[in-house]
Amino acid sequence: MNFDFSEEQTLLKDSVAKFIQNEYSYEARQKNSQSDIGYSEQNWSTFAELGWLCVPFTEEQGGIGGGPVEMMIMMEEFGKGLVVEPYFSSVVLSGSLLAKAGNESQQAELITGIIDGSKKITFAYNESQARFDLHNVVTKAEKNDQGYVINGNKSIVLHGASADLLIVSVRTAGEPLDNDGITLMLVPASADGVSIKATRTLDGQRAAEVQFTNVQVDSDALLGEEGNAALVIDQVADEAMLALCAEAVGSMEKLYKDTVAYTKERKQFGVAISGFQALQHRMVDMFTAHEQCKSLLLRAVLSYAAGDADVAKNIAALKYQVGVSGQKVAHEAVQIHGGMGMTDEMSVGMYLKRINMINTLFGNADYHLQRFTDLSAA
Amino acid sequence: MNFDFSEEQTLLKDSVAKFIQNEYSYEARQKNSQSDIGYSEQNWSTFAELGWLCVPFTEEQGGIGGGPVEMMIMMEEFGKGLVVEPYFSSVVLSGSLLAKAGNESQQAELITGIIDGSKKITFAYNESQARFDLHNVVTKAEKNDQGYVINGNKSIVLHGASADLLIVSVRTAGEPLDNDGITLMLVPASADGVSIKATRTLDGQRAAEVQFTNVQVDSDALLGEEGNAALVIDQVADEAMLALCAEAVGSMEKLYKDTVAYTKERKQFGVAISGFQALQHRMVDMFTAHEQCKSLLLRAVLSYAAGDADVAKNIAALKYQVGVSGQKVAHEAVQIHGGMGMTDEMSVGMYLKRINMINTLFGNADYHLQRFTDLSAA
Amino acid sequence: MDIQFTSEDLAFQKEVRAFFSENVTDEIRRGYTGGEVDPAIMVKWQKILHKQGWVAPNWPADIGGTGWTITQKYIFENECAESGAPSVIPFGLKMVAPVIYTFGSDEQKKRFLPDILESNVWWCQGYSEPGAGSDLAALQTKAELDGDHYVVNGQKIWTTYAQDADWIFCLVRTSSEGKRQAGISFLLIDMKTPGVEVRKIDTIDNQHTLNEVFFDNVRVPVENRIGEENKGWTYAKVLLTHERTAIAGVAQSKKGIQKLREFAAQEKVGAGVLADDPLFAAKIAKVEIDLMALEYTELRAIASVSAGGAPGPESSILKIRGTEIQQAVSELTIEACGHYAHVINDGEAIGNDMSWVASAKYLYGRASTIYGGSNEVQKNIIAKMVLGL
Amino acid sequence: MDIQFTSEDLAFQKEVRAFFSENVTDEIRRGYTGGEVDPAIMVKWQKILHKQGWVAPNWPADIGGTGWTITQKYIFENECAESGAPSVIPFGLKMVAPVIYTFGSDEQKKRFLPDILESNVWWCQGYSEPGAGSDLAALQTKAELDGDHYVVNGQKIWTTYAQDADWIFCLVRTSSEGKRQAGISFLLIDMKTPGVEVRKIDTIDNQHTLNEVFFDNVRVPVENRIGEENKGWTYAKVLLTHERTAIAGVAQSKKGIQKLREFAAQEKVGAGVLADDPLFAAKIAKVEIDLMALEYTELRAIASVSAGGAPGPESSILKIRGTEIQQAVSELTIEACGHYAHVINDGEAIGNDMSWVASAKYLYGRASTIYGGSNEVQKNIIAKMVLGL
Repeated sequence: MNFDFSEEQTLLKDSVAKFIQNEYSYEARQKNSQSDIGYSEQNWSTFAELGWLCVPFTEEQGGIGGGPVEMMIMMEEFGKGLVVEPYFSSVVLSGSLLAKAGNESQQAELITGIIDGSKKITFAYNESQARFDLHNVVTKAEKNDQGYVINGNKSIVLHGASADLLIVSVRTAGEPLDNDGITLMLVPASADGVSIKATRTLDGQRAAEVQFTNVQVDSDALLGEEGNAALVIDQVADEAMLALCAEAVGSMEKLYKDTVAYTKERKQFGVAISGFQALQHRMVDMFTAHEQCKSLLLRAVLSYAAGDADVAKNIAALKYQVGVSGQKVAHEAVQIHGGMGMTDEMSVGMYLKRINMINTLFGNADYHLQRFTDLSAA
Repeated sequence: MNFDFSEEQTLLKDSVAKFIQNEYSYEARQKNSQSDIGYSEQNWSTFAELGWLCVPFTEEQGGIGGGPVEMMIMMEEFGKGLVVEPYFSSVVLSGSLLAKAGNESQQAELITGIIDGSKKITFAYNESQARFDLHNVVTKAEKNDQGYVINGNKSIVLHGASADLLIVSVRTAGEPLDNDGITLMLVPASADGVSIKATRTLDGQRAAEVQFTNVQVDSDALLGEEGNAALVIDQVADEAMLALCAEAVGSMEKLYKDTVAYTKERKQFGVAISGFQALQHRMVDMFTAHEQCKSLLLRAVLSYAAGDADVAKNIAALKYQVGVSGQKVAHEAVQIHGGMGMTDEMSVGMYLKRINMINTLFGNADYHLQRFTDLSAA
Repeated sequence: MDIQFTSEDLAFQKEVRAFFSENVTDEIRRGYTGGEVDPAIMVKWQKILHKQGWVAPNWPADIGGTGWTITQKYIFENECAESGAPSVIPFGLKMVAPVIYTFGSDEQKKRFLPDILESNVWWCQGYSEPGAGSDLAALQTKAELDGDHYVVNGQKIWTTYAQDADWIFCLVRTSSEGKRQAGISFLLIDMKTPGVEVRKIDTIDNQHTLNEVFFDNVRVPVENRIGEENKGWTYAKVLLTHERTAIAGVAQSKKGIQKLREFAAQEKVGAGVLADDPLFAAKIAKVEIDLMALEYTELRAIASVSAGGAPGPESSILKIRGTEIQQAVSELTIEACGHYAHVINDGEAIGNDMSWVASAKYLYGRASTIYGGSNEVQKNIIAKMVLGL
Repeated sequence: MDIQFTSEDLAFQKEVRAFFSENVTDEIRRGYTGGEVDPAIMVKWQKILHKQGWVAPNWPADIGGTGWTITQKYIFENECAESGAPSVIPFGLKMVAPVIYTFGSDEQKKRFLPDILESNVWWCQGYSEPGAGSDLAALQTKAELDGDHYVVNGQKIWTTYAQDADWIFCLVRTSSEGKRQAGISFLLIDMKTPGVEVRKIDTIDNQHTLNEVFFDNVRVPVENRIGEENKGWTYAKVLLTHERTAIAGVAQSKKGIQKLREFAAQEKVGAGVLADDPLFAAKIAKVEIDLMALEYTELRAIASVSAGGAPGPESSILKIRGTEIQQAVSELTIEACGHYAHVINDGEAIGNDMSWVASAKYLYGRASTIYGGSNEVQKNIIAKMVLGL
């Protein structure tokens, strides 16, 4: 029984940590976040050069066969730096969908494009009426002679406006809440009838509302089997939650450490506020919350890696706790930073906003608490 | 708008407070609690002499027409002293049932008996399968020539073993959970077929399990209309909850004040522990919890007195909050008292146990939170 | 013990409700939605209130106040929140005016009060400094006498709405001898004076509310000093007390919960709505119960004051619980809004009215437990003053 | 990174499970149900474990330990809890024995260890004093040298199971010079010595667990001192560290949640059962998730130690979170039991097995956040040692 990283894993961790340390100051992050596309193309090239974009793919696909542990390592460091590059939407979401559902030629073209940084792909799964249910799909694809015609709307599509290609969940059969009848389609952002409205999110990232009006795609736009995408989507959602929670755990670590450091500097009533016992105990609670979330992260990641029977329960527990504890730690961090915590000069508020976004993506704390209860009763 | 007591109310408060202060030390309370019947007959006579047993009854009934404010005043002081005498079961519960449902001759005999201390009456409403639902009644009364025959069991009957007379909720029609078909019966404790098993409760009070085996009663055992007792029971339950919550609020006040006092005495690491900021903030939270519960108590009591439309919601809110905050304050009091809080030498643990009992009686916190939600949706 | 409204009170309530119903338009409501204000709308609204004679309920009746009983003031506040009308900007009407009419000279009263009453000038508050947050007495902005002027140098921070302000009332250090509190004076400074510079603070809510204000050899006539030199702390304390009792925001939180319930009743979750989710319903219920308690805690404090007494110990928790409840309501509201609470309202219509306001209120609201004496400082005060620790 | 059990571990788990399944009878389970113990049953059970060679897993293998890996110890603890078997009484086997075999003389080892291993003697711990709770070094029980004996005077408090103990290990003051910690010695005292008096402490759980122990001119042979005079604090610290890591009680809490779920699934509420109540189900889920986290926090600490390192900072939270979770489980359990959690089990069969144990555990469990260094003191330690505050 050990929780030690392998040599390769340690190298990966050091490589990402070093980049964040040296190249990813909060100021630089803010500048990139405020650029046109919302991140740095140069950083993205660096990610590709350093081999980070290929991590989760098999050697045949051109990757290094990294598993959930490698993903956790990277995302935790990204979380410390509040990375804005579209790693999550492009590599974690789209990469995993292609790896799981893509045929040989789709993988050859698109995964290669992800790995060398030339293709930007995102996953358009969310709809405004769906709240957190990934199977609540109303956007329709109807078969015709040339393939399919897509009509409908997707909402909060991460980095949707800078993507070349969208993987879209559509309904080819059944009713809105049915598990059966959901299909994945590859739709070029430039296709006729695709209208993309960019928006900024509070965490300094980007999303888009995408409208499909009689969008005609070929039959080979199909990713995986028609009507059977629900299972793939659920599997990818598991990986997505592990990645997002790892990111949040990284952010929580940064938050409690920054808060401890700030209290040692900040003076009130003539003394450093780190000396106030009430604040000390609250910072101990922040530390404890981080350690407990880190434990749930390790538990979920290792059980996913081992294919344990209780993996769904472990992930639900993690997503719930990261949602609740992440917000608590971030709120305390803002509070203890006082007025400075309200400013964009300090990064603490940005961590709060990112943690809130992570809580919401793929279902918030209550959603997963309910899932955990349902799984416990089953 | 004022929250001031009238002159009479102030006199009543001072009278009870003085008695608790002078005659009701924790040691005396414990001694009486451990006597055969679980309280002091002499105190009970004093209560009668001081006119406390007649407070809620009208002048015609021999009382002074006290309302919920007077009841709150008394119960709050009783809560400070952890009073074990059966005021709640005899005066609040049984007295109110008689006043609401009794005919002239029943009132003449029984209320007079309550007021002069000669009659001890309790209300047997609870059944083991019912949890907190007062309408979940399985104990049956079947009509026959001489009146009714009662069969069934009542559980956790407060001071059941020292009562002369039981007011029993029985089912004369309908199914176990129905609102209709519940009837109140007056059953002498000495009646054939009544078997009473006494038990002590953790809060130093008494309860009993009562078994009815073919208990024959006359038709004039009927209290109120046959089959229509649900409404009366609900009204009495409202008054019961107001009284219990007032008691708990009194206990909470005592708990936070005792804790503050204890920390000023208790030294650790060479200084009084009252100087530790983390403890100070937690005692402020205890103080706040008490003030907030006191506000809800006033709100509920005054809305009950005024017959407001939202009285049920106000009482549910009160019972919920007193349950949650009462436990929190009591837990903190034990914790801050340290090892001493674990002993029967200090009263703090007894307050904890009484507050737990109060939380459970007439439905616990979650039960009333759910009720509050249902009432809000309605 | 009596909390029923008298028939006079009920008649007053009816009158107030009618006034709000007639005058509070959607435009007026947009004057303040949770963070930034629209100064033009606010001025318009305050002038409407002034015309009605209701813009300054707390002022003495002979100089523009209403002479209302404390119950009437309570009714007014509640109806105001219920109507969705913005509260008046407090810096002039509620903060500097009481100091001026209580401690100012007759000349100062004549010069400043009418413009405040008519909303002709916009005030801001210069108390906090970078090194003096909750520990206000640590302030270091200096005012040195030079003839009949003070020369002011230093910096203020967290100055709300300074970007629109004509005047600022400041605490400045006029002496460094003795107790820190004893060397502070209360100055009124024209923002147009040379050497005054306002810089926006970029805040986490992406709105422009807070500022830094810099003073570089700013010359302020001695006649702009309120009361005696070095006694400013005494005057400010009166004002601070006022700030701390007005901060519970019960009526606003009530409105917030009402809106939240309405939203949850139509926000779809699968085949049902969010309001039916037992866990979410329980969370709303809990905060509503907290607020029901606080409402009566406030009434108890009001009643004590109304009876001519000092507010009881219960009043000390108004700020702590009030701000905690405001934050809890805002947290539930962004939770209700789901993904759309995390979208910036940049003109593209993604999200909805509820979600934009929700996130602005949520983020700006994090400050409510920090400003006006942080909740930690409030607890220290209660521990000492109420519990005797 | 590998948390899968090896095939050896799995074989070991099977063996242990078989042993418990065969030997843990209902009678054994009654040895400890949450507070009071039944000494006769505990001795019987510990002798069964000893016969198997498993009564002292932590001892060095050559003097009676098992030589298990840390993973095996973890498996053993889990299976023990799963079976419902009581944990061994720690005072002899887990607390004084490590001090004796680490710091005692050969003669002391020979004299005391075999009886501990065979559960022939019952030990208790004499650390706390009325004036020295979490501040242990403030202890004042005096031991003065008189020839070849110490004369001990003073009082110990919170002494668990002293009423059944044959021996007590004590910290006593042998010097009042220098640092408080430097004048303390570690003495073993026969409870039958004249002048030793045990008085029951009446505790809120109505059980007899805790005692005061008085020493009135008790003569203790010098050879009963462990190690050097005035160095007792050093020895005790080793023991305290042990006490603090064993305190998380993950396996016990797991069992508690399992029983709670079973009870809730059959406790009637109207036409349904308590387990279906969404609010109650959510509360169980929350504490279970907390425990799932703590289980891995413990595994992380175990793995660090197993790899020969010191436990990481995560180990410091085991006691705090472990006891908080134990209390949360006990609170939910009495909530589940409804009225019956408040009835004293005085032989009259009112209530049920679940409710009697529930209330005893709940009330006795309030102490878990107080003893062994209160959770407040634990937080002070983390603030200082881990966060550097």
